[in-house]
Amino acid sequence: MSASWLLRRLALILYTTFIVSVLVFGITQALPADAAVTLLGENATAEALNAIRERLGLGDPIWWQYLRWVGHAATGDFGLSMRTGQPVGPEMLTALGRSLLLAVAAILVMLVIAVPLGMLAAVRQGKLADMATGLISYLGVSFPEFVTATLLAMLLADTLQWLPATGYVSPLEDFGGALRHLALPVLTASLILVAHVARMVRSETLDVLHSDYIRAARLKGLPERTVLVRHALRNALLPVVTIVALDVGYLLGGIIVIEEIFAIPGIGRQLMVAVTARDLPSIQAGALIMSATYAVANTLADVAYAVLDKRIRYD
Amino acid sequence: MTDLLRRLMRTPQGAIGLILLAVLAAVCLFGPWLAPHDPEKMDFLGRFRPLGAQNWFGADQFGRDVLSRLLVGARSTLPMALAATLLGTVAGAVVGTASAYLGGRWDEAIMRTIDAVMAVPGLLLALLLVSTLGNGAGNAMIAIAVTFAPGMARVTRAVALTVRGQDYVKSATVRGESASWIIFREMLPNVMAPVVIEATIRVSFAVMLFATLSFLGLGAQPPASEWGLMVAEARQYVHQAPWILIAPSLAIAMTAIAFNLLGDGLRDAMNPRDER
Amino acid sequence: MTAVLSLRDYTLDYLTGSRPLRVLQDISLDIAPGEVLGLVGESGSGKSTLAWAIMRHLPKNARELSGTIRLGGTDLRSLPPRELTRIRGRRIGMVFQDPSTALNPTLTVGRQVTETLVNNRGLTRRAAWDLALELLGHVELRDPEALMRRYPHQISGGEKQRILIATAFGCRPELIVFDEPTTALDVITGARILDLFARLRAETGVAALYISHDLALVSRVADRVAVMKKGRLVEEAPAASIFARPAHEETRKLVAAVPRPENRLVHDRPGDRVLLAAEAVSVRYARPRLFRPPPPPATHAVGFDIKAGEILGIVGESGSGKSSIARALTGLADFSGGIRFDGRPIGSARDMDGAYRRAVQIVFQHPDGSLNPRQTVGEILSRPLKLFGTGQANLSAEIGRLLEQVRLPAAYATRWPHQLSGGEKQRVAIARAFAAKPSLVICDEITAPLDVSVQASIIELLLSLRAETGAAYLFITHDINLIRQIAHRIAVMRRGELVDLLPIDAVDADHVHPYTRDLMAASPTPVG
Amino acid sequence: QQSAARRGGVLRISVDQAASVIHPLRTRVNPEYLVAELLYSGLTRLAAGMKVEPDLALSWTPDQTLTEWTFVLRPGLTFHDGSPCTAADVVATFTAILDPKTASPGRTNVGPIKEVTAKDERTVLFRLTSPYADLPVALAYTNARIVPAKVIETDLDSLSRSAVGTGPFKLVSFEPDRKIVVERNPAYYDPARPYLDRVEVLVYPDRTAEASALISGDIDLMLGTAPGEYQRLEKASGVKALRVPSGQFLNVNMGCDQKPFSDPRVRKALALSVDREAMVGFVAGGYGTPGNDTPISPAYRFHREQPLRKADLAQAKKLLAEAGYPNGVDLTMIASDKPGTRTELAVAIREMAKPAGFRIQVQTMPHATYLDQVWKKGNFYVGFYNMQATADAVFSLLYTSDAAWNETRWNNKDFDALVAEARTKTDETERAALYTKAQQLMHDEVPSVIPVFFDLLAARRDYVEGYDLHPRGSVFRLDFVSLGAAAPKRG
Ligand SMILES: Nc1ncnc2c1ncn2[C@@H]1O[C@H](COP(=O)(O)OP(=O)(O)OP(=O)(O)O)[C@@H](O)[C@H]1O
Ligand SMILES: Nc1ncnc2c1ncn2[C@@H]1O[C@H](COP(=O)(O)OP(=O)(O)OP(=O)(O)O)[C@@H](O)[C@H]1O
Ligand SMILES: [Mg+2]
Ligand SMILES: [Mg+2]
Repeated sequence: MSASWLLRRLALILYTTFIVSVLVFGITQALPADAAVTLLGENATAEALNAIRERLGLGDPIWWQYLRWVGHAATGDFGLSMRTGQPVGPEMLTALGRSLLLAVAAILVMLVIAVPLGMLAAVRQGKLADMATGLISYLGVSFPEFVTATLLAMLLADTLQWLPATGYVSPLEDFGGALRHLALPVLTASLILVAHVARMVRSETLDVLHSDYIRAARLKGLPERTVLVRHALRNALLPVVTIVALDVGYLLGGIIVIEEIFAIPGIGRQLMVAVTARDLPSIQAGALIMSATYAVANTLADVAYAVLDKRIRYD
Repeated sequence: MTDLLRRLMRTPQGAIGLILLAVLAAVCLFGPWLAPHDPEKMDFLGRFRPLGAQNWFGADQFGRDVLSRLLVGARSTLPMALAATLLGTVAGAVVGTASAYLGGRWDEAIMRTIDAVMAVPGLLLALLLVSTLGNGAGNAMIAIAVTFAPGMARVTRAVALTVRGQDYVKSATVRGESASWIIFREMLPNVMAPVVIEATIRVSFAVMLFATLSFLGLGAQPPASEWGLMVAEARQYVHQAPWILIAPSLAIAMTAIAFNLLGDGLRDAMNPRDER
Repeated sequence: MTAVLSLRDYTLDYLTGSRPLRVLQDISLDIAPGEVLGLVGESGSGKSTLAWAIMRHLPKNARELSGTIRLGGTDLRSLPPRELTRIRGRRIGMVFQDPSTALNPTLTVGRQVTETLVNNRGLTRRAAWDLALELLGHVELRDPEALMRRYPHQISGGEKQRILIATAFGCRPELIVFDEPTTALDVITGARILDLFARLRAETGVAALYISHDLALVSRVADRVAVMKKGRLVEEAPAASIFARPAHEETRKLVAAVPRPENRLVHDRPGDRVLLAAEAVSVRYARPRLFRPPPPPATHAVGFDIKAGEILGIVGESGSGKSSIARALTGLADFSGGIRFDGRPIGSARDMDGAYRRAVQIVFQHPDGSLNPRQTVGEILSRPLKLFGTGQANLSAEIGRLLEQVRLPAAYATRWPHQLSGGEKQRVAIARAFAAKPSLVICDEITAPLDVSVQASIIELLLSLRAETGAAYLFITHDINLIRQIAHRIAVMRRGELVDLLPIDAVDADHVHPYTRDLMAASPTPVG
Repeated sequence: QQSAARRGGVLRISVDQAASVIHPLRTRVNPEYLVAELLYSGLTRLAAGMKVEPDLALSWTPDQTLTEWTFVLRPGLTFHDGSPCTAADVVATFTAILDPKTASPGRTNVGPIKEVTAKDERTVLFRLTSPYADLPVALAYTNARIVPAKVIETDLDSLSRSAVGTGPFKLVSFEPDRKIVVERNPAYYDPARPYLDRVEVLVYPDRTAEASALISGDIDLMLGTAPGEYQRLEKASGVKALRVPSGQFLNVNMGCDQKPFSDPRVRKALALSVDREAMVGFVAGGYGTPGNDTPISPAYRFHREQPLRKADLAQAKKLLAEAGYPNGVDLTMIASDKPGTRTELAVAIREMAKPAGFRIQVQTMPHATYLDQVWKKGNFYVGFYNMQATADAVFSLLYTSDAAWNETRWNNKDFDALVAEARTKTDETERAALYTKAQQLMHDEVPSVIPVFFDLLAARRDYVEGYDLHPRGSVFRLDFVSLGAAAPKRG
């Protein structure tokens, strides 16, 4: 991994962010119902609308609005939320923090479940264990997340009363409480991902097990355990790194519904609220922060991959 | 083709998947005739009627027969999900193949742009698009197709890169074929196999995304009995009448499982491994 | 003296879609201690299957019908998997064709070698490491210490194959099975590996089964040779005599097909008109980047000319830029320098107009890859015909004519590529090239993947097509014996540079480049 | 009750959507009203039974014509920052509310105010454009909260981020989408109240999850809930489910100035095809009162007893035919997605009106799009309104020709006159007579179909004392709430 590779990746993150900014800005411009109307709701008067539009600069040409926004965003100033009047940047970063907490926890839980499951299925290919793990993982992906969330909450919170049903507690305020409150959403999110990753681990392990070097290892007379542990496991797990990075993206923005049900004001949900309220600064800042995070996660995954797999050299 | 079908039926996943899909297809085709009741007929006295002889799968908050709604709703659920996937797949496949063919800077530019689109999470992108285009199943379909396309483009490109290295593509280049001939006639047919597998698995994502969009109030329009919408509407009654949530959830799950099984089966059937 | 390996009446089927495919039929053979048995036969005759059967590592769809396989006193067929693990590596070793896939890409070479030694010879880690160093040093690998700390992708194919062979011998097995261990390597490296094999064998006295379809090679390394045809052993005789006095018709067929340099197949002389001239052509794959020195070009200012109707051979080590030249001439690779075609200058791929494209055709090495699997033979042939001006009306007639030209039945037009054998595919590819009525056909190792008899028929076809159309050939190959049969001149390449450009009768002269001499020397003397 | 109330404790109250606006003049939804009520006071406030009671004002007197009202403030009022609250602040506040640029929803709801002046430190004079008997009630409007004059002069928008009020609580922290915390204002004008040390307002976007949180004791009180959850809450132990009939309603607005609704027979046909009893079941889960196409529910003071309009499909069909639609009529009814009951009403009406010849297509849309494109513009859509404090407030908000939100464009001169005349009367029976006529007129002409009034539903933990669910929906009076001995101790 050379410095110039890293530089290039950084440039690519910037490029990605730029494209996203254009994309998101474009879409927000096309959103029907302008923010001023939404903001004032049923109390909009012509004067009030004009006052707000003027304040927000909504009357300027679009390219100018875009440039102004990019200019400010570059200095970290994403403007004030139209909805709450609070500065958008800090608000979205706080939300991102919550989402990342959820994402990291969910990924850890998911890996702990999915990797052994996938390996087991591969080693016992075609046997009962394979079928069983397959079924479990199918069930995970086969229900809409709001159903999974509802059913889990009904079971673990309402009926068994093991866990608090909902709500977000900051780990800085109350660590134990935060863990307990995170348990259900993390479980829901990881159940959805388990299938994906377990299947990946299974097929990668199978591929590796059928590769020539595993065959060669067996023909060299190595015991099966050595073949599995030393030769197969590591190679099979490599691609999982990439998948995990993709899942970060999903966990940041794809679990709006989980965040909504469990009352976690994460970035996905905040964006959803912003879209509903046509709160353009929030949409733009949120989408941008989110995709930058995603790009960074992918870069980190690439770096991790190269560290783990000596074949890969980035230059 | 028949050979593939035979191999598919020989894998357990493929066989179960195909059977489930056949059932679903039958429901799509004949649902309205199979339905014992009018799916939109309200019955004040039958609100939340539990499963029983009168309503096999119970009745919902309007006293409508859940089974009938499921049977009729299959039509507005499955073809939509299929169409969205198809649209996204075709668009993605063309872009991915073209990107692989063009190579160099073009490839770089296209792929980085696709990365950027993928950096906006699918649900959010769909949300923005539907908010822009307006509610409704048709727009939800387009939105889902758009969110699928970049991923499909990536998958396709990976395959297309190896195809591009094949000598038959080179020989087409050498005899001076046009880019569109090479992309559409030489390369695309040869990248379809893995793309089809990927697509079958994505159908279940599409069903899920539709359901989620409906949950967020952006998908199908009531009183349609689109399954996702049914689940979404039923959620608030889950403590009162769980079956109106569970019945459509199971239908969705069955669809998802069927397509996933089919995808897994296809994967095994299409690249037979050297089994030792 | 009891045999190390002994097979009796061994028969094996593969279960395929419709009915079982008989692959081995009543195979009986013995290998004595210290003996090398060569196994030859045309492609698909069942050689590899036999090797896998001995290694007890058969595909799931294999069905053993009868027979015994004994290693020393052990009946291999009745061994449970646990016992087999203890036999493999310790008592039988195996070396594959492609060294690049036999090593785990994520573990260092040293680790993989020592692991094997620890496991099979019961050594400690330290002792195994020291032994490994010794073994690698022994097979003339420079700086084994450093080599062992590298990963497989950091060493060359030849080095990998040496390491694998050294490890196999290092485990002191009774028998080693070699399945075409040198076909993935260039001739010079391959020859070096053969020397190594001979030396190690002499030193250790290990018995071996050596599979190849290269008769010359087998006759060099084996004590006895067995010939296989469609799953049966048809002849078995000492290596010294078998090809000189082949008894079975199959053996005779194989021997007859072996190219012999003294047996010139081309007798005419080309005209004086220069058809195409390459002027200082350099191909560079990597684009220049910021902050880094540019990588060396794949070919460096290569210049040569081809006369109308001439056959120009290009030979040289692997990676020397032969294919790159072919790519440059066909516009598949960007190049600097220039090409002059029929007096017209061509500076880049963009200058290659319809006339040029039509005149210069290429046939690729792998017939599997060069035919689009989603198009029928007819469709494949119709494209160039249409592109180069054949009307819709006489399309099918033209296709028929082309197929006939390459000696294929006209009915093949409706076949799909996967319904053809390797040789037939290559004929279709040739037909496609000739559809354009070219004046120059570039052949990039088109005979390499084919077995000798098929190879011979393809060469015959090319020559007769040349007689019909007067096309010139740029013939790239590793097979020196073959090229000496047909080429008018030979270009020798090494590390991107053209080191020699000689008339065919001058290749054995004294003034040639040392590399050319090495190359000629490394080429095995034809058998028979 | 007041003497028994225990002081201290932290109350956790849940709301179902973010209180994103804490600017008291601009609040629009119940959670925001709640926060504003905790932090600010008005001149008057609503007590149980829609009675008006003094808040910052001690007393008020109208002149003979009901066009000049004098309000006297309590002595020694201070804002949270310690500065005194005087008549000048009241004047500045109302001037700001009436300024269209402020975009306060209160502008059209605080009464026909022409001018506000300060007579002295504690006396404020309201001059009205027309007589208005309900002014003290109107001044209790959710947005009529007194803010300091100097904030108005310097930076009114700063109230979106901080709070300077005279309310019983002071703002501690504000995270609109998660949690808002307020603490007792020691300088509140009533030294006895509030009883609570702190109130935490928590946002639970999902109603099912919210109910679960109450049942598990994570929260003590919820602002409101849905029928499905209500049943569960009723059964839960340690929880007291709360219910009060209200004037909150859903209506189907019809553009009375456009075809086909310009013909009253079409409107009446639609009204006649609705089974109101069933509708209470369908959209209110049974927790509601059937409506008679006037916005005055039995929870209002001047409600007129009147036999319920029965569904009569034959008559409906006939009317439709008479209006020129013998083969029925095709319509698109728009329902925004918030609240979800809008859609349910639309779906139910669609089915009920089908036999009468109405072929209705339901179209839902995000609320934002609805506000932009349909609201006050559309021809056929579902509206949703909270109960207002008085009959006059509803009528002049929605149905008079000059109503701020005249969605139906019914523009009936007789109706306008009746409402206007009722404003000038103080005599209860006279007003009742006028409002009865007005309701009758609406019932006959059906500018909008109002099939159902909702009961407000909520729940609290057993130990929460002194909380009464207020039918207005936007009145909370948490300064009267205290925690019983069984309440959990929270830091
Ligand atoms: N797993 C399998 N299932 C079915 N048929 C197979 C299988 N493996 C090989 N075959 C067929 O069995 C025959 C013998 O194959 P084998 O690989 O042993 O040939 P070979 O002599 O090694 O050929 P080559 O010289 O090309 O390596 C061929 O016709 C081949 O197509
Ligand atoms: N597409 C490519 N990108 C980068 N480098 C390449 C590419 N193709 C070939 N090379 C490099 O260029 C050099 C010349 O390759 P070329 O294929 O021309 O060799 P060759 O003489 O045909 O070898 P062989 O006998 O193995 O076919 C090699 O070092 C090779 O690694
Ligand atoms: Mg073989
Ligand atoms: Mg080459």
